[in-house]
Amino acid sequence: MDNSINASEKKPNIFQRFGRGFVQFWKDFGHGFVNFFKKLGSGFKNFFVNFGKRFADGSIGTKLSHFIMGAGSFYHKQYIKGAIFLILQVLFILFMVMCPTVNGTPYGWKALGNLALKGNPGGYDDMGRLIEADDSTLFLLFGLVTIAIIILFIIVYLVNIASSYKADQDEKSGKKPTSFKEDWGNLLDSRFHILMLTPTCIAALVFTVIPTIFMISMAFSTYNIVDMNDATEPYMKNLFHWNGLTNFIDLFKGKTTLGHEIGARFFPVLGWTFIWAFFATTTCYFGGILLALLINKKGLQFKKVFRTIFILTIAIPQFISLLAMRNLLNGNGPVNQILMNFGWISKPIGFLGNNTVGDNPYLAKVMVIIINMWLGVPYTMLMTSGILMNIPTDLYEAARVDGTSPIKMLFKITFPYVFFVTMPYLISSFVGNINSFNTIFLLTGGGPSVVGGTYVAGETDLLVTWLYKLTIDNGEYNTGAVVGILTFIITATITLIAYRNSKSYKEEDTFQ
Amino acid sequence: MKQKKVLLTIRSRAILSRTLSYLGLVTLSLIWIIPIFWIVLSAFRTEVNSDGQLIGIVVSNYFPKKFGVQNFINLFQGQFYGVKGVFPRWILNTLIVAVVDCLISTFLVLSVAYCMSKLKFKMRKPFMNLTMILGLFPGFMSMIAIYFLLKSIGLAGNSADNAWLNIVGLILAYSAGAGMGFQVAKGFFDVLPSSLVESAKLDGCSNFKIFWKIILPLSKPIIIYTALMSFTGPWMDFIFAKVIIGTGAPECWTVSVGLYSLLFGAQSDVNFFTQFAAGCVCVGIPIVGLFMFLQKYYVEGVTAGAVKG
Amino acid sequence: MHSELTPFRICRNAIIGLVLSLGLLITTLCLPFYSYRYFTINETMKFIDVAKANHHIAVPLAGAILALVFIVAAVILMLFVSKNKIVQFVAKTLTILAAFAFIGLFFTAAVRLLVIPYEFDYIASQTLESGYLVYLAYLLFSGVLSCYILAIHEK
Amino acid sequence: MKKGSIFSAVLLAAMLAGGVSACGGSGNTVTLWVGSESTDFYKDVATEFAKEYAEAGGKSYKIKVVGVDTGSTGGQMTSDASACGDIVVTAHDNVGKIVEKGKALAFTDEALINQIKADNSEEFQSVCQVAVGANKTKYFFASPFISQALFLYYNKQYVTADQAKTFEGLAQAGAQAGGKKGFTIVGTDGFNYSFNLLARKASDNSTTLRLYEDFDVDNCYAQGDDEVASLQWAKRVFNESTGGLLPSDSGWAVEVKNGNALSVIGGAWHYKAFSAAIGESNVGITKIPTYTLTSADVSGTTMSPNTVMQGGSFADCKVMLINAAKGEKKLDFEQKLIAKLCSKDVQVQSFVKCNNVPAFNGALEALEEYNTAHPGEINALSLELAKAQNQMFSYSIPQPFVTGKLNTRYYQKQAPDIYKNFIAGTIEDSARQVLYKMQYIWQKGAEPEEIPGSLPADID
Repeated sequence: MDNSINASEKKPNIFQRFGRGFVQFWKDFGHGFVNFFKKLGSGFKNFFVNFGKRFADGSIGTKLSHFIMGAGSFYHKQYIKGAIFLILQVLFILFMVMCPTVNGTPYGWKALGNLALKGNPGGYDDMGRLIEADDSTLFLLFGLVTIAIIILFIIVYLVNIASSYKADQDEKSGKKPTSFKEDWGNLLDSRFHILMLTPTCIAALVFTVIPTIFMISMAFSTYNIVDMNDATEPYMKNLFHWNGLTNFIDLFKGKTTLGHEIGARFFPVLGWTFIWAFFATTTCYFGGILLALLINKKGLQFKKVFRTIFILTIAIPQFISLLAMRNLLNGNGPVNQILMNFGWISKPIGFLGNNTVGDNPYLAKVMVIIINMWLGVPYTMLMTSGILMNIPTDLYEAARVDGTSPIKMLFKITFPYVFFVTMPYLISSFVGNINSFNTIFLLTGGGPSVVGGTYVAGETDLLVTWLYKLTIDNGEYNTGAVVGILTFIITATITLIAYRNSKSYKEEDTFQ
Repeated sequence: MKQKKVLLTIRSRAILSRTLSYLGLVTLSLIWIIPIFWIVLSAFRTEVNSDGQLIGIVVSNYFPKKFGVQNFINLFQGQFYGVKGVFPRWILNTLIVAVVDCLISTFLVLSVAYCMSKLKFKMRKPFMNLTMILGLFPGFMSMIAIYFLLKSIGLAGNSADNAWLNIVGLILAYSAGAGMGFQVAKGFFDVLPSSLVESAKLDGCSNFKIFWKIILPLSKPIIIYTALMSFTGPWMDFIFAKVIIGTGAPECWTVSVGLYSLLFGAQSDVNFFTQFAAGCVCVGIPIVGLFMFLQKYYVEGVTAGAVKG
Repeated sequence: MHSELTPFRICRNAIIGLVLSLGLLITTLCLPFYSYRYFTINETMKFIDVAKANHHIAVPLAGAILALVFIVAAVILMLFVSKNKIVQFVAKTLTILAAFAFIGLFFTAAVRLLVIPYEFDYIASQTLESGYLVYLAYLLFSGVLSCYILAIHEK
Repeated sequence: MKKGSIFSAVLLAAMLAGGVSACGGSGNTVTLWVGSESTDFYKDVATEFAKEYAEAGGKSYKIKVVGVDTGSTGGQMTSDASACGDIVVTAHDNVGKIVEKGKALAFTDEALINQIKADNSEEFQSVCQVAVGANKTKYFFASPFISQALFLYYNKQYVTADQAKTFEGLAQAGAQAGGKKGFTIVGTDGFNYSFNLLARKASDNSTTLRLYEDFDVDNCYAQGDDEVASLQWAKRVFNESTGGLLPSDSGWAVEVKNGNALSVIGGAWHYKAFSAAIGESNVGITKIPTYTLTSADVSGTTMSPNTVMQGGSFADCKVMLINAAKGEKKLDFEQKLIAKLCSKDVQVQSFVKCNNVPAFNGALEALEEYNTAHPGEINALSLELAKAQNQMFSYSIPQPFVTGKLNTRYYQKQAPDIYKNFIAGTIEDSARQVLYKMQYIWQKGAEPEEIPGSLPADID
């Protein structure tokens, strides 16, 4: 990576660059979107074309394997591979037809029907006996799992056809089709990445993709425990159903159908999330650099001792140090007591806004940023001290020769170099701070509460901690999902804009 | 004479700036240590109120008047959430989760990172972008969905008699997500010269042999860094464990969930504060020890990771 | 250039500083330290009486004296055995420990000053005697001094 | 790397095996979820009963008792019943919500049903029944066994018995103790404000408040002049230096321990925490004090100044119900066990051993009779607690939130938060506007779009 910094050339200031980046981004986004669909279209087109071609000129085995999986492999005497394909097909058919049921909710084709969320509410008969009720969450979940299994099956189905087609080509060109042992062998060599990535992909599918889709779909449903408990018919308590975009519309209308002003709190919380992410990132970043410069000052001894002390705070689990801080600044904790003894204050200050109702929100916000510095600075310090070590010393020699003062050297050489190298980190830490849950949740629990009820966001609530309050504390899953989706859209656009603009993205490929 | 004076002023100015830096560094170190020191002090605080009962709440004097280990004894034998002597169970649970998760996650992270960094295949860029995008979603909703998923296969929300199933569920939930966090390890593998891979390929080793015999022995720092991160993960994590096993039987909680629920749970009691501090010390010391012991690798991992971001 | 700066010349300021902080320490011990209406009706107390009354006060002061011994030993080592690497290292470690001790104690002493009335669980009127102020001055001065001693060593 | 992984695999196997054996358990265990202060007592009674049940030819069951916070079991049962115990103790207002979710089983055992009818008052019987099925037949789903109401704990070091009779006395004690707050409350939710909301005229024990009378969602009225004056009193007192203290992050126990508040309005379940805070010897218990409305409090109302108001409360009972998510195999044993645990003599023993005040009719007389028969077994304080609670019953109503809808609209639709913010002074609405909003939320489940000019206004 070349790092010759020609400090003389007049650099456009940060806002112009960001503005140009923003416009550039949407232009790229537009034509990226267009050619994405163009590619998709052509992809489908030639998919079906060669599907037909394979069917046409494939051997009988390949033709058969379109219907009975593994037939192609049996045809080419790859018995084990054929058996595996066949077993998979049989299992898939059994799964779809027999609809195995768990906790009274079926998988298989019934699960696809249940996706319409029209279950029976259950209740009691006249003899006081319980009628089993359906559970919409399981309907939604099992429906998604069934869809995922169908997609996996289609992939295996295509692999089965491709492998028998390849076996045809091998036979045509005189080579013996690969035996099972060879297949297994080249899994370790040419197709090594498949072996290595499959466990992660399956784990990602089951534990990340399906749950994320589950969350997104909740935003279009009436899944809200407070309202379900408030339902007029007594037994509609377990069921929720689709209601399209009403949740989104209500949020922006400033009042949801339930009549409390969740919408009115969205933009203030969004604003504070940005202010928090900006200050948290910058204070930790520059604090870390200054601390690193201080520790790595030439001629200073015991560098390792000081560095270990600061690593101590990273080593302590966050919830311990944060709860310690919360109790230190507690209404009856040492700090307040000392101030009161000294007579500076008459009643305890709600430093973190959770002492009594009506605490000062600005103090809580400032304190949260300061305590976050206490947590974040050591990490950045560690990172920058690593980078400071490998700044080429000839730059400093050249500067010293023409007599630049140490401070000028700092701004002309050290800072630009460190910025350039840590740009990707800056972006990821900005996004990380938008989603930083622990600091706010453990310190202020959302800070001084705002007029309008417990599950409306408090003063220091971020989108993420508000999401926690909405979903886990109060069961408002649909409104929470809406907030979750909007948080995603915002963070995604920022990350993509910043990532594409940063030099490291452009050089990412060259570095390979 | 003037020349000597100039020399002296430069030297004395250097000494002055160094004195100030030392003063600044010592003060900053103390500021960073005071809250941690306060927790350790509270852990050993055994002041007694007029009735002879141990004061457990947040006391206002920074220095305790009486020291002792009574809090640790109460913590280990105490009955919390209806279960006697539950704290050692919490530590055992977290240890099991940490060890198993460390093994699985390290393998997953290293395998994915190696593929992303050294192997060429067409799905590489889309996979990288997909992981980045999935990482942007706030985690809660998927945590709730994971809880429902695990519950439907009986690995979450179990009552006390098969509480260990909840632990297996938590291990699955932790290690499943690990594979997506390959960026730091990829940063490290990128630095390894790809000429190594080419030369090994020339004399006929399979990719697997290259990975196992050549790359892994060379990447001891990143293995230790990843193992350290995934081992300390379950000790440090709080919110993920609270959602997945927080509703199950107290016997199957991890230490972080247990300690949090001492102060803020349904049966929390303000008198538990000093026992909470004792618990923090029990959790904190092994992890800090581990960090200090593996500090060299941790620093290397952080710097390598940051460069690639 | 280095030859002119003999170890003695380097440590000259340090030695003057040591003498000063020793003086401060002795004045702290002799001057009246606290004044408590509670203990002795309307009389001030020497440090020794306070230490007997509440042994918690003795601990920080013992630390302060020990730290002073550390930096004195460090300076002596630097003066007379300035060639030997290991001895230099020992001297430097003693100095940094002293620095931490002094500044740490300064923080807590300042805090303790405010909490003391509460410490004895009653609301006494605490009038501050000169002894305590000198104690704080001694701690701060010695802290800066130990940083200075560290600084005069170039790596 | 190889040697390390084998070793850790062996280590893991050993630990998992250890984990498994530690909490293995057979199928037919019955898990009891009871209040954490009375786990040992109920474990002994239940195990002994299980032995009798087995000897009498029934299946042998193992009993497991888990200590829980019975205030939060209602929420757990509605959100995740399969993670709860077989028999669960909860407050009576959660019964409707749990039954509507299909998580409780109806009682079919005649002996149990007759015992509930014979032992309990009309109100307690009505809150334990829910009408189910097409033609709304009523079934018992819960059996009451502990009665609860709010009363006053005070710190005898600073407050005399007379001062504890009135809020003005508490304020006087606060002043004497150097500007300390007279009283504090445990929480800022709808339950802990009931002492002010449900207050009645001391002279004729009358109130204009109607809260879901005969469980009808529209039969509410909160805008009477006595309520307005009472609310204005509360706002004044909570902002006086020796008046009421709003709960803080460190919790009421720390405030009481540090002497910042000299008394607390709480229930029997706070007994242990209060005596731990100030020492058992200093604990005083009495009914909730009265307060006198000043001319400032009654301004804007037809109430005459110096009217004396008696602090009110909810008169609730803790009930046992059977968790439907655990299936119906153990139904017979579970019903007989509940009949045993809720029988009169077990309720009395539960009071003697764990301070749980019994719920059956004429409980106080039975306790006094037991006290004279076995002097010294019941400690004086517990008896005072039972007396104070019994007195409060004459000024209280049982929580009327017996269906999911009423329960949600009273607690979870922000009425309590408007009340809290009014008292803390963070909103500018007047007392009448606050009461209009609360009544609107009770009936409609949402805040009113706008507030009519002239109040009180009825809500269609």
